[in-house]
Amino acid sequence: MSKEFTILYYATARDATKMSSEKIPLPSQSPFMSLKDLTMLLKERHKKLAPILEYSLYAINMEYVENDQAILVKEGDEVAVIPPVSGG
Amino acid sequence: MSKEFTILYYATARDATKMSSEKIPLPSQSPFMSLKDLTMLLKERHKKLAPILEYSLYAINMEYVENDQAILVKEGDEVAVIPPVSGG
Amino acid sequence: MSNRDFVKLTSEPLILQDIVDLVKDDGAGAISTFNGTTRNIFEEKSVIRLEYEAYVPMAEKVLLDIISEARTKWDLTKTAIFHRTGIVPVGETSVIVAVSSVHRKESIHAVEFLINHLKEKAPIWKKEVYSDGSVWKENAENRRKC
Amino acid sequence: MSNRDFVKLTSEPLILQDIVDLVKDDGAGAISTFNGTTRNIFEEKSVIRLEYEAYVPMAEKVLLDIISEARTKWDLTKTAIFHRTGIVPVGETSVIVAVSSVHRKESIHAVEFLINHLKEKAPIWKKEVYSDGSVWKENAENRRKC
Repeated sequence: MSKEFTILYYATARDATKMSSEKIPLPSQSPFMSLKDLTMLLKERHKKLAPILEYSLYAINMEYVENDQAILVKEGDEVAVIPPVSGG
Repeated sequence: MSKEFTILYYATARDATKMSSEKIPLPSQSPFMSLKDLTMLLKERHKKLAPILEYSLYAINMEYVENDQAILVKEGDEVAVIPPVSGG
Repeated sequence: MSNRDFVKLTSEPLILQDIVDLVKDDGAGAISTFNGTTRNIFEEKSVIRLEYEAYVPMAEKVLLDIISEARTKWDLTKTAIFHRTGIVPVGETSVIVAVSSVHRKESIHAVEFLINHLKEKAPIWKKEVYSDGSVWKENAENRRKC
Repeated sequence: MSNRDFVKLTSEPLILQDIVDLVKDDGAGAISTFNGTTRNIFEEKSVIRLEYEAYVPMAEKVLLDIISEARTKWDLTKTAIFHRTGIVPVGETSVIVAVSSVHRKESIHAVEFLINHLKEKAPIWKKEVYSDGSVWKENAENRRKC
């Protein structure tokens, strides 16, 4: 069985993907994925998500991560696409 | 009957005079009294009030007045001795 | 009193929700409040209760004047300032300020302005009653004699 | 959650007094609150209701982080942040922030800090439903993608 991580979609991202979460397998040759590769992969899977990702943030395991951080998605991670927030 | 004004005492001023208000006649020769003369008169009437007046304000008809204002107490006025306030 | 500014000195207990309901407005997204409560300890002395005395009509006038001044600074929908008089037991509320506005910044800043100016200017006096006596307090913000 | 900081995302109506009671403390003389309510008009369109969606566990974590940051700035007694999820009818409260402190300045400033940072950072989204459609909103304070 391949190694997976979970991705969560909220608000406009959920509307665009028509799902609130999915499990995505990591490439078999590497158990880690950069945020750049993640963005490419998500754009391929969900065409309508592409413009939303331009102005969204990622959170990994409930921590915001910056695109330029040398952080890698690994097996079991919970990754969330966080569109611009509007709480309050 | 002589012309009078009312004076109100609150907090420490009420404790010092042992009264919450009194009517004071204006001098028969003049229907107006300066704040300076008022202070002198009050100190004579109530010995314990003297130190309190040093750090109190006057209000005439519910408006704060400054000691250096050219304002005169006249018949029918409601004058209040306002010790340092402590609301809230 | 206008139907948008509510000011009252009262010997009745203050109920926060009642005062918030006064400033509630469908067009105002923000309501900010300040609630002042008797503390049980002051300078390591045990406070049994507070007693508030006020020059009631002047206090209400001063509070309305302060509200008018706040309205020159911020766009406020409705305001309310209620202050208790007489005996206030420990843990009960002595003052509530509530302000509604379209945006949050205005109501938050106006609440701070109103409680600061109340403490500086409103002719209201607090006597703290301890187990071993009582003393009239003086606010740090107090206006000095000129 | 500690017994001095209370954070909750909930689909239940928010009752101000209940949340104030959580932060009440005999040693704290000041309680400040902010109450956010659905407005009936937004940019001249009639809002029928709001719908809030949240990444609940992360939102609660972010709010506790914000409270920790506020506690490095001010001496606060107790804090509470409650935010509603799901459908919120016009005129009902979507968020309440309540803070108690010994002196008033701390609780007033902390309330402003907490609601500002909630709006900037908490993963919560608001959809405004109009008579002619709906739209996801975006806070002006929003963090930009880096």
